[in-house]
Amino acid sequence: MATAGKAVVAQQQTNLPFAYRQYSAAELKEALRKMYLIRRFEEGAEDAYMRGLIHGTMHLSIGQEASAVGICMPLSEDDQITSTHRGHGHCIAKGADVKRMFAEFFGKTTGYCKGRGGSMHIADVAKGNLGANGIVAGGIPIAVGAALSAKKLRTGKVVVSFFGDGANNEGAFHEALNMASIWSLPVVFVCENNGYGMSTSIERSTAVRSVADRAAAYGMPGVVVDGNNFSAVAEASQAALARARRGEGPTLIESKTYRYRGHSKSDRNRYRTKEEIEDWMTNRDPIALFEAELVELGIIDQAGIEAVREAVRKEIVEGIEFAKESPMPDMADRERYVYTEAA
Amino acid sequence: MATAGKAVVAQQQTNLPFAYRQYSAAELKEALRKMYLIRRFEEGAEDAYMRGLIHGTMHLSIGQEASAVGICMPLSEDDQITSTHRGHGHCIAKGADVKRMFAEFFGKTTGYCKGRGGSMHIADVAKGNLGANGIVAGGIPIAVGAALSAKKLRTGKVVVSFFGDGANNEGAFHEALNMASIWSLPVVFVCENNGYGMSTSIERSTAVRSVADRAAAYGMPGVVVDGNNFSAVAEASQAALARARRGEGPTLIESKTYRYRGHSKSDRNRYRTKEEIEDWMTNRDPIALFEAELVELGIIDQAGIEAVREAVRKEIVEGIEFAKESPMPDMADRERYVYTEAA
Amino acid sequence: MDASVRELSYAQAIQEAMALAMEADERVFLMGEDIGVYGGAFQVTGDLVERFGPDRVMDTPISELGGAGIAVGAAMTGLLPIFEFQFSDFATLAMEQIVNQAAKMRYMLGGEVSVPVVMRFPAGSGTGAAAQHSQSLEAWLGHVPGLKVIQPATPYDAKGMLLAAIADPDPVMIFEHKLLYKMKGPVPEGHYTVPIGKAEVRREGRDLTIVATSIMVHKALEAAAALQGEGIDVEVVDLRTVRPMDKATIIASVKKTSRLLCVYEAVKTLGIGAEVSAMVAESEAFDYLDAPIGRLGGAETPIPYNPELEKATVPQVPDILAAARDLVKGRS
Amino acid sequence: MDASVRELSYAQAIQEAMALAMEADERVFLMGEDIGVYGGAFQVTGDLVERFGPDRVMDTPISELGGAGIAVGAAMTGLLPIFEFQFSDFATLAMEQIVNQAAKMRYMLGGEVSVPVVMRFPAGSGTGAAAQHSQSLEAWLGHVPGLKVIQPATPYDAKGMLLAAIADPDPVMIFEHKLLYKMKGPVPEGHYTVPIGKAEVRREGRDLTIVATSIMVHKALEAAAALQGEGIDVEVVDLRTVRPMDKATIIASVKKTSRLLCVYEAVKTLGIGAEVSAMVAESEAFDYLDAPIGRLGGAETPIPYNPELEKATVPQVPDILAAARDLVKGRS
Ligand SMILES: Cc1ncc(C[n+]2csc(CCOP(=O)(O)OP(=O)(O)O)c2C)c(N)n1
Ligand SMILES: Cc1ncc(C[n+]2csc(CCOP(=O)(O)OP(=O)(O)O)c2C)c(N)n1
Ligand SMILES: [Mg+2]
Ligand SMILES: [Mg+2]
Repeated sequence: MATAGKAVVAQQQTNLPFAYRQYSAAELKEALRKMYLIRRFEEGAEDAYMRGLIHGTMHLSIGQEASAVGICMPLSEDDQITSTHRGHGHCIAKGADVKRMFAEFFGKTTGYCKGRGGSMHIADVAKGNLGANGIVAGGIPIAVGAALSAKKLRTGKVVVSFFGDGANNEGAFHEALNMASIWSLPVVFVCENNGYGMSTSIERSTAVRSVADRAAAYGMPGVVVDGNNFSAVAEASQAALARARRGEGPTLIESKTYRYRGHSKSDRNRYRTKEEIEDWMTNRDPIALFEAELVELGIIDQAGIEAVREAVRKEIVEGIEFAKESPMPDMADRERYVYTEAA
Repeated sequence: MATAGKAVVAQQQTNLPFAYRQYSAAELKEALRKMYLIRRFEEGAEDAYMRGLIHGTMHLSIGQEASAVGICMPLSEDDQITSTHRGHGHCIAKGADVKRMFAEFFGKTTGYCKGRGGSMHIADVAKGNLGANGIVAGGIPIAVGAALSAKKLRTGKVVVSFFGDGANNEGAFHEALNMASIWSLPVVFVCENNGYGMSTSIERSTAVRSVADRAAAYGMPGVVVDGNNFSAVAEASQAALARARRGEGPTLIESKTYRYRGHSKSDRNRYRTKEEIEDWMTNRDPIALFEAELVELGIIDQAGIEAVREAVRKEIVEGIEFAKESPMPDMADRERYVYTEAA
Repeated sequence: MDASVRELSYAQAIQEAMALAMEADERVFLMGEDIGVYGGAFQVTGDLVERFGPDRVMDTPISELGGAGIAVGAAMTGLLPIFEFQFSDFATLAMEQIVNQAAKMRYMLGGEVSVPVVMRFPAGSGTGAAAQHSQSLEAWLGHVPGLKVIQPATPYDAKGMLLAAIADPDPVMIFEHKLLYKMKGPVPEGHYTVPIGKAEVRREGRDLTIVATSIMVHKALEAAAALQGEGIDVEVVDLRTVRPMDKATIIASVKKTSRLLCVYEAVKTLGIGAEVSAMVAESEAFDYLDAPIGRLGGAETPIPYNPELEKATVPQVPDILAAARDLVKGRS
Repeated sequence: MDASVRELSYAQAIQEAMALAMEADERVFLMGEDIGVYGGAFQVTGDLVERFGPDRVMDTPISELGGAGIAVGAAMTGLLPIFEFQFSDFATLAMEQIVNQAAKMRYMLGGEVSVPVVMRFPAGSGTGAAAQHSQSLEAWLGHVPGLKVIQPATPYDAKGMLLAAIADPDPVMIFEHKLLYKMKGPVPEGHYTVPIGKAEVRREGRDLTIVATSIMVHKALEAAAALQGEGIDVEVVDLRTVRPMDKATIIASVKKTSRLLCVYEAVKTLGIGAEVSAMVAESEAFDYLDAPIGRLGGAETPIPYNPELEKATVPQVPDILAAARDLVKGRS
């Protein structure tokens, strides 16, 4: 997405939330489209999984779309991200093609990882997504390493490291944030706090109230943001990016959000109440909230929304079709990609 | 050492520093003796090393004696500690016999580890020292585990985990402090900040000014104390122990101190100035400071000091003699102690 | 159902062992990620938290290194922790505590402490969870003196070996193949132990010894049944313990059959089969060998996501058949 | 001194390789603990920080997992990091990043990235540093597809293989025995490479092949010289690369000599010798064997502090002599 669009909305109204001052109507509609695309993609993947077309496991980020899209909104295509086991949203937000994502989930050679990685390793290196990661907090040091490259090679890139609240108790989090800070690296740490690491609530796992409170231990700003509010997320991201680009070092953003689905496909949902889930779904849905704002501000109307939904529906259908029809890996290629082939 | 001695000094003067209100003259003299014992022990070990009687490497804590003795002062014999590669002082402060320490350094069967461990693994389990550790921060989770035992088995023990400033950037530090806090375990974390992790100053390694600043990230009190001031250290230790015994959980004490010698036997001392070392040795020596206070308060006189020094000298000579004359391990015992022998 | 032939799944057998030990001894407790109300990623702890409470079925934060270290410290000071890694792959984060601390503590301290910790490692491929959730790393720990390393292959052994592990004064590492969790088999009620360090001859035969580990024991037995029809009489030895290895049982079997095939899921190079083969090749059984020592291990690649590729990455029954025929037929 | 026969220590050879690579390519840089002004715990980086500055000779905090991960991330995005573990034992803290990330990243991402990181592991016993500072863990990494693992035994190879490692697009792990650092040997000036994956016959012989690794190559050569006097003609193969192993050279040697002894310092069980032995026992060379395959590895204990015990824990020249005589004399 563009770093700074023409702020058409802002020309009329200056008291508006950040996103409406910062982005053009087209950009905002594109953001809505991406949020829908993420949700429908995951619903499609879930459906395919239920029907046995996709195997393994998967972690859905339904309910967290504003966080992924908001954070990526101010990123340039050159900027990079590292993602997590719950990484479909990040991947789409960073510009991936759902065709190749579905193809990956179907284990096909046309997938982003040629069928070797699956959901937990979905990546789109060309668009700057260095990959989801099956290891909680595993991507955090890698993001810092990418930021070290950006600094040393003077590419101007900023790297965003996504991780969950559960990850903040891993040693890798601690070590990586400390080093990013002492070396003033251009990296933004984004903790998507959905309240639970699998079944363990943040209250039971973490000795501080807010993950952002830990930023002080690394001498960096810690920012808490409503992760279901697209504009708020984008604003925090923009500020952290700007700081990183000025060479002032990292920021820790805590994006408070919620996942609607179970942790993965094996979750009996015993650790939280139906009421809690209902409440988030009914009153704080990130897409509904964003859509309502867009309508209220006259940026989109019902027909426009329908058009977005329809376009997304079509993209999903085509994506699944593409995946189904793509070829399976050749068994003769079993040993490929382990080492770099001689040029 | 006794948890609370009869506070004879305090009977006269109530504005005195903690130690003089809290401990009897005999206890205070014993503390001085231990500080001397640590210093002379390490000088003796250094000398033996230079003369080829001890091999391997060693890490001397000369200059840090008030920290070890002050922290252990309010501990009961049942309380436990975990220690570090720079662990001679902790071992002596917790009550070890220098005979068996020297014997260990000489690789003899009479040593605390029967010659298997050496300086880096010196321990005295009977006195509650669960061992030095060759892995920076390696002992921290172990201390938390011991505290878990204390809590579950209701032994009333408190566990002190010693570590250096360098250790505070290890993931193990982060994970262990978080868990100790969420489970309110009876453990005291003591960071002996001597300004350097090997050659790397705390400023170059750590994104906060004070290690104690990180306590907030674990929801526990963080206390900075002058590690060369015996009374100040003992006071902080006492408060943290009391908190732990009340079931309120851990404390992080940062004891600011300095090591006079190089990091280990291979140090060229290129990362700090002669002036800095001189300054600490001349103006902030923990033994000199403590001794001066004791004299000023009339707790000890020159003859008394000489008597302490002489007793320590003798103990060291005897310790080295004991070590020299002790037997080497039997080669037939090579495979012992790997697994627990059937009873 | 008759109690003596009662069938339990492998996961249930493990759960029962833990429950029995916790009932019998207050010092036994469980630590791990999501082992409480979630019941464990593979439902091995199941409802134990309801029976024993959250103090004895302790959910940890996602902190493998610290968690393992806490278990080590607790074991050194009077408790008997059973620590679950959610996937054995995550033990890569805790190798320091396992290898530098748990394994060596007693030795470094000249015998002054023991470290009676049990660690459980759900391992192996076959679940479509790709490269970071499917490894078999038992060979690493098998290389480490001070540890005991076991790989029970049946529900019966899972329960009995876990009870032996809990009673053991030293650190015991249990590798549990995830695909075995649902496998059922007879499991007696009550307390019994299966000794650590003893292999088990699962099937007697004269023509070829197959030493297999974990899930491969079942594949080997399947292959052996098929080979019987071809006139090849296979002896299947279930290794059960990686460290200390039961050399005597393997050597005796090879002396009888004169042929050896090792089958294991882990990456072939430097996997368990390397040690079994080398142990035989340096032993008195060498003189009895009538054929090269065969090895079937995993491919020299990470575990792929695609299910077909995934299957092709670890030995399957047809691979065993082919390897066995090769060893037996190629020779007199 | 003639430049062509110039002698350098092993540590100097490594330092020279790093300096050459840093001069030739801006993307090459060093990361590690105390590698800057301290010069490294073993003085391998020495004064490089003065030549290249602290941005290219980066002291890290004591954070092995994070540091290794940063090196991996940097390697994925255009840099060529050389990461030093202060002692290989501390790599136990970083196995996650080495094994789950560096080794598998290219594969998991279907070939879309490479991870050209080099990691250096000072390893081995003999310095009196006891159990947590003396391990030899190369077998662990040799078990991991996606990594290349080397163990140069001479200053010449140290420089040439390190330069090959830096040029290699994939992660290369270098195990350097600490007792070799001061050993001197001829090292040409300027750039040259020694290929990864090729063993080297250090001494030709007819009666027995000794495959040795790292410091054991020198002990094996010493033993071979002594055995010559007894009429035993030993061929010494320096393995040099653990993964991928040079099977062809070993098999050819065993076919020639008909006897094999593997000598390595790591714990015997599941060490490199297990793989070398098993690889030969399953190969065509099996038919050429006139004796069991001998193995000499480290004792099944942690490394002790006491110097006499320490020596007794790893193979020494007399052990090699005895094992060699046994293999040769006991047979026709
Ligand atoms: C190192 C490691 N430990 C444990 C797991 C198993 N696991 C996968 S996701 C997860 C929960 C992660 O929680 P969080 O970081 O909050 O992310 P969320 O799933 O909520 O998005 C766990 C325990 C893992 N993949 N890696
Ligand atoms: C995990 C680990 N990394 C590195 C080392 C090497 N090392 C030993 S002591 C030390 C410095 C420790 O500094 P600090 O914690 O401040 O303790 P100090 O030596 O100052 O007492 C280092 C880097 C080690 N022993 N363990
Ligand atoms: Mg979460
Ligand atoms: Mg220090």
